[in-house]
Amino acid sequence: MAKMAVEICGVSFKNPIITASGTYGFGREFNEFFPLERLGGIACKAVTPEEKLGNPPPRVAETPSGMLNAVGLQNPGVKRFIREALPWLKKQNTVIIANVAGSSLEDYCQVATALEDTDVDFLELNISCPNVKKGGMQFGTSYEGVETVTKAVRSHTSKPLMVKLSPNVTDIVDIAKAAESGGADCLSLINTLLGMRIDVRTRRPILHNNVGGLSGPAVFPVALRMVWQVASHVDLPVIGIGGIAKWQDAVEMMLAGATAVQIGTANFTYPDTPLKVLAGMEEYLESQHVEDINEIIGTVKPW
Amino acid sequence: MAKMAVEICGVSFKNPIITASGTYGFGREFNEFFPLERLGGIACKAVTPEEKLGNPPPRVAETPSGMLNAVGLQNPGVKRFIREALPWLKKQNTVIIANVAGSSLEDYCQVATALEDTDVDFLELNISCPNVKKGGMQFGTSYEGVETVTKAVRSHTSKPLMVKLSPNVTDIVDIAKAAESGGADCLSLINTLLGMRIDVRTRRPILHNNVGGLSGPAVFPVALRMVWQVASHVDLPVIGIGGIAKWQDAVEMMLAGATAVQIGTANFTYPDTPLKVLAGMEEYLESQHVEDINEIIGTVKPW
Amino acid sequence: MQNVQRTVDFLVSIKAQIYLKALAKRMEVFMKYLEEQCPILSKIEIAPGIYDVTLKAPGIAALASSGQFVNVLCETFTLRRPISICGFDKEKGTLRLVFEVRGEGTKWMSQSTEGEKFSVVGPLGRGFDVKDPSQKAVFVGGGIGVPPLLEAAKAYGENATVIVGFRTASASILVDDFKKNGNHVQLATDDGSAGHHGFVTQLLQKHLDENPCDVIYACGPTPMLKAVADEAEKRGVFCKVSMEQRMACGVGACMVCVCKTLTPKGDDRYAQVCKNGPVFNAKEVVWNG
Amino acid sequence: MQNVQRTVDFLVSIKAQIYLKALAKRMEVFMKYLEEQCPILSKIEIAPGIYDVTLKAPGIAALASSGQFVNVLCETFTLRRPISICGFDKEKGTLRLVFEVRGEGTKWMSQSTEGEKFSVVGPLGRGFDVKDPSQKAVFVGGGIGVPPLLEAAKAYGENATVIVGFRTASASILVDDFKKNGNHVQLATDDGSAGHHGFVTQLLQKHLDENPCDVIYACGPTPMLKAVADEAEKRGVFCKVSMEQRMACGVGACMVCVCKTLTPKGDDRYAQVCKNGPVFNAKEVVWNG
Ligand SMILES: Cc1cc2nc3c(=O)[nH]c(=O)nc-3n(C[C@H](O)[C@H](O)[C@H](O)COP(=O)(O)OP(=O)(O)OC[C@H]3O[C@@H](n4cnc5c(N)ncnc54)[C@H](O)[C@@H]3O)c2cc1C
Ligand SMILES: Cc1cc2nc3c(=O)[nH]c(=O)nc-3n(C[C@H](O)[C@H](O)[C@H](O)COP(=O)(O)OP(=O)(O)OC[C@H]3O[C@@H](n4cnc5c(N)ncnc54)[C@H](O)[C@@H]3O)c2cc1C
Ligand SMILES: Cc1cc2nc3c(=O)[nH]c(=O)nc-3n(C[C@H](O)[C@H](O)[C@H](O)COP(=O)(O)O)c2cc1C
Ligand SMILES: Cc1cc2nc3c(=O)[nH]c(=O)nc-3n(C[C@H](O)[C@H](O)[C@H](O)COP(=O)(O)O)c2cc1C
Ligand code: FES
Ligand code: FES
Repeated sequence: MAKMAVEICGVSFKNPIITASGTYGFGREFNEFFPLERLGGIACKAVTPEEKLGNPPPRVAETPSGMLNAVGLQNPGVKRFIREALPWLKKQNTVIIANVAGSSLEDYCQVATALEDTDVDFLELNISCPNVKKGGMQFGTSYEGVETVTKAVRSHTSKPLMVKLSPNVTDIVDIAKAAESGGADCLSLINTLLGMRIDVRTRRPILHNNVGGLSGPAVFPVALRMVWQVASHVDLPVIGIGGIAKWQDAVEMMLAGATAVQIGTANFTYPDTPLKVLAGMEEYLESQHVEDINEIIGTVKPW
Repeated sequence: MAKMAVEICGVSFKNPIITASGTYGFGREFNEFFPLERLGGIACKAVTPEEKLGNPPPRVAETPSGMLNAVGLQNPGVKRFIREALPWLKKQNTVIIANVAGSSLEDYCQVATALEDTDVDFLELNISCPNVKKGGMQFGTSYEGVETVTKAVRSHTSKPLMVKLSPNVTDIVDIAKAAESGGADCLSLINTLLGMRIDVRTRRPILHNNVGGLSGPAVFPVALRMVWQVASHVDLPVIGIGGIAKWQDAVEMMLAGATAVQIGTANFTYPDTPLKVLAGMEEYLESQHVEDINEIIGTVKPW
Repeated sequence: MQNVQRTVDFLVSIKAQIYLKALAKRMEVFMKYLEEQCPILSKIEIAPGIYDVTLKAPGIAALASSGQFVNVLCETFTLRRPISICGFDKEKGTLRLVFEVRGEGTKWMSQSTEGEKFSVVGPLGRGFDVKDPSQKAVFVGGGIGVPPLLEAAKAYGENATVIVGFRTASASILVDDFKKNGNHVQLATDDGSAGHHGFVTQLLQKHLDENPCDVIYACGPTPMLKAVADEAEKRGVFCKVSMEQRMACGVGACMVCVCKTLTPKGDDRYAQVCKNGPVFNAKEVVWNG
Repeated sequence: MQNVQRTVDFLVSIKAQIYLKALAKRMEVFMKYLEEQCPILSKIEIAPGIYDVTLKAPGIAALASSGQFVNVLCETFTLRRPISICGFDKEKGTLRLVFEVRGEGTKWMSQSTEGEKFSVVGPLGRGFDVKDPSQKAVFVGGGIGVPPLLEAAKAYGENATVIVGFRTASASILVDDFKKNGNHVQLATDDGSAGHHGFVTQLLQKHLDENPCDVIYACGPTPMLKAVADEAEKRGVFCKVSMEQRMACGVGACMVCVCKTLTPKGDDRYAQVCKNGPVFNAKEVVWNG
């Protein structure tokens, strides 16, 4: 069987399948379906310096081949994350990626600092959450914003730093370069596309936040395009996210240049999606006589 | 039955259903399914000053609830459009929207000039086609670009001018304001989102152009969000496009502020989609005791 | 007690033991949530647009308790549909769901046929958690909020008064099932076509005026729940309500399904309906949240 | 002639007239393309993964000619699947499609059952346009490219030699159907498990060396088509080929389905496979385009 391990910034993942931030909590619930240790890694729900209540419900709406969410960063705060979630997570034998969020530069730095001496393996900078009023999007959608926040967090952490990019931008390569210039070790993309749904009967947006983040298979082609563009133009490792639901999707992402992938929404449809994707990739590699998954990364042949 | 007629820039449409540019040719083929005169209007395939060959095939790929296309503006040129397509179209008793494209400012102005003394009712400026190397996207994704090309075309036409916006931008409202400042009479949005698919067996992008434009139900939530944002912040009439396949979608667009809608990809799934959408809207209005469709435009109640 | 007895019976049954062992082995460790492919054993339209479905779901049935729900996959939809567990038979390994066609997903479910399979995730959430069925209980249900009450009311037998309300007589469901439980059933319809002409809350007030009651369980539209909760509060009766919210993961990981509740300290918080609920202590719920 | 006769017979049949009138009235004017909801009359797996389906499609069958195709909606997919018309019976109002499971859409089609309906758009494209079936014709088909040839070969009866190639014996289809047409059938398989061990082009060369031929019709993988076209060109025989391309509208409106051809003046152009084709004069096709 093909070797499935990949290494990113010195951290080794037993396979390239990571569950995406915000869709997998801190791992405990989905661990009821299959043990987390089967995963390459888990990207935890975003944490902020203090507990956050989040947006009023409804926070979710279904869309064709996708969904909108507007959680608004509800989380217990970084301290409780360290105290209550991390010790358990540590025992699960998978790479732990903490997702760092906030509404100001200081927030981000504070979370990074709090995580410095913990068992977290990786920081993922969430500068692209579209569901909070301050921070979030603003940082994520301009060269200056991305560079500034990356630089600031960089100076507060010695852990490998992944910057998660927003797709709601004109030029994703430009934004990726800003993260690189700010000192990112690696990039993950995409976060959600901003979308909306209206209830025609009540004439109200379905989401209380009016707009929310689009995820799921619907966004896959956009995510794949962005991963390909960024991987072709920036020298950092890339983690592909967005709409992955089948092994083919994960393979496409890796052919486009991703070293690993994150799976989010598809966990809601089938909780065993990560295992099915992994098994499918293994079969694919076998059928293609590839002995190490690293051999396929970035090998798409553009016309 | 509710009144379905809408008026945009002094042109009256018997109903708000228009077929979207590039999906309906110059109307002849789909006229074999039902007469064009049932439509509020038809947005014709983009025309350029001279005939264009377009991109090599494959030009289409399916995606979850959507498709990618990379036609590359294949068209017979504006002169043949006027000679061969317009006389027939004129007889079909529907509003004729010409879709103007090119790869330079001069191209756009040349097409507008050529159409000045024709039976075309409306010009739709296609500054957002992602499938041509020059022009297209560049014009469509910066404030300066949009303002410049709108202004230039404005000075070459006395016909109502609709500017069609690209969704591949950080701030759609900013782009809409650029079109307004350039002299647009009305806005249509969205054009396609840039996407990609890879054949995992051949490791080649499915599209010969590598990337292409995403359309269909998958993009609806993004389109709706953008229509709502633009309609709420810009004083021009807006035509909603993107992923409309059911009457509910069209109603959502109008609640969000669109005066009319365009239907593209859904014509491929069911050629009678425009009629079904229209019938569904009529029933909806009846059930809501609304006597004139104009009464629902922009009446979404945000939280 | 009846419930506990049944569970014990089941656990000692050899068949179940073999099943659970095989399951545990397949899943490598013992799991609380399962995803099962469940053949449809029967499907009946018990009122216009309301379907009563029995599924073969031995794993989920074995773990189920009253007031919990399952998450049903509707083909081609990204999100599963939460449906309450109306009944379960741990020995037969079956699960009973009663659902109303509301939109595209439930329509798809209604078009399935016997022999086809639903992918079901469950059992999910915190149910009614019946403590002492020798107490006097009142169950209040409105419309499609009635099915989740059936299994809990069974535990109480004739100690339970069940007050159910529907739009109209033809939309009424499960009345005979409650009677079979031994429950005292009172019926209300909005149009007076059967039972009391009016709201369940009127019947509830009347009942509470005249009878002792230790606990109230309610499920139905939010305004009804609020009215029941107010009534319980006023009279100092313990009350549990089953809440609804749009969901995604169904297990407590994604935070989309919240409802505003009070912490023990009295602070607002957004609790997850799928994990902290769907059944909440009525006093915890912030009704205008 | 046979074909023309049949069409004429049909057009005078009262039933057909009534049907077409009703149709025309419903569509307000006479339409060339139809969207019909077509019940599946029969479905047979004629080789592993290859299905032979007969549909009730009176409107489309009435208008169909050999070499045209239809566009089949596969539930939940945005794009229809183009499938060639393998046969039609204008009197019975039926349409025969033979398709191979290649991906998700054709898999969905293969899982449908008798009585269910396909939404079919057609008839589409320019077919083989048989002019004089008293001429000597050779039909060359490879794999799933064989079905579109059947109806055209019927017109030629024993004036047609049909050379068909498959991967292996068990994958061979429609051989008996061609024989029933009265055609002379030659079979080739890649693995030699039936007929000639090798390519159809080898059989074609041999046949042309020994027999007169006025026209060649071919459908199959592009390398095969190119080889047949080269052979025809070399010998100065008129040749028509049926091309494939990914499609969207299927009617000629969206310009996605192109194949490079030469204009009469010799310039390159991208012709629409769905409207200008799928059958092209082999000389027009730019094979390396
Ligand atoms: C804990 C719980 C238990 C439930 N038990 C039952 C039951 O036993 N019987 C029954 O008929 N219904 C029950 N419901 C409601 C049922 O989930 C919805 O009617 C169903 O999801 C509607 O799906 P749809 O595709 O038909 O509607 P659509 O409106 O097409 O659905 C669109 C999206 O909105 C969600 N949605 C729509 N309405 C609701 C709702 N009321 N609650 C939650 N999500 C909704 C859907 O799940 C889907 O994601 C329950 C809901 C919850 C939260
Ligand atoms: C004019 C014409 C006639 C055809 N006639 C037949 C026939 O009689 N029998 C038969 O078995 N097949 C025929 N095909 C091929 C058939 O259309 C494809 O096998 C089918 O579209 C594959 O769909 P899928 O969903 O199974 O595959 P997927 O790969 O899942 O499809 C993904 C997308 O690619 C398109 N696609 C994939 N392969 C092809 C292809 N070879 N040609 C065109 N589009 C493709 C699909 O239509 C769909 O849009 C014909 C194709 C054309 C263009
Ligand atoms: C309910 C939900 C909550 C999310 N929360 C976060 C978050 O807290 N931090 C973050 O970086 N991304 C968050 N995301 C984005 C996902 O991590 C992922 O980038 C996106 O959903 C696209 O991947 P998918 O299509 O596989 O879901 C969230 C997504 C969903 C659906
Ligand atoms: C095959 C195809 C060709 C298109 N060509 C054009 C074009 O020439 N000019 C243009 O402005 N938009 C073009 N579009 C974009 C559509 O007009 C429309 O904006 C987009 O497809 C979103 O709408 P839909 O989801 O309803 O298809 C094209 C779209 C498709 C699918
Ligand atoms: S639905 Fe995900 S937390 Fe409740
Ligand atoms: S498929 Fe649209 S032009 Fe051929």
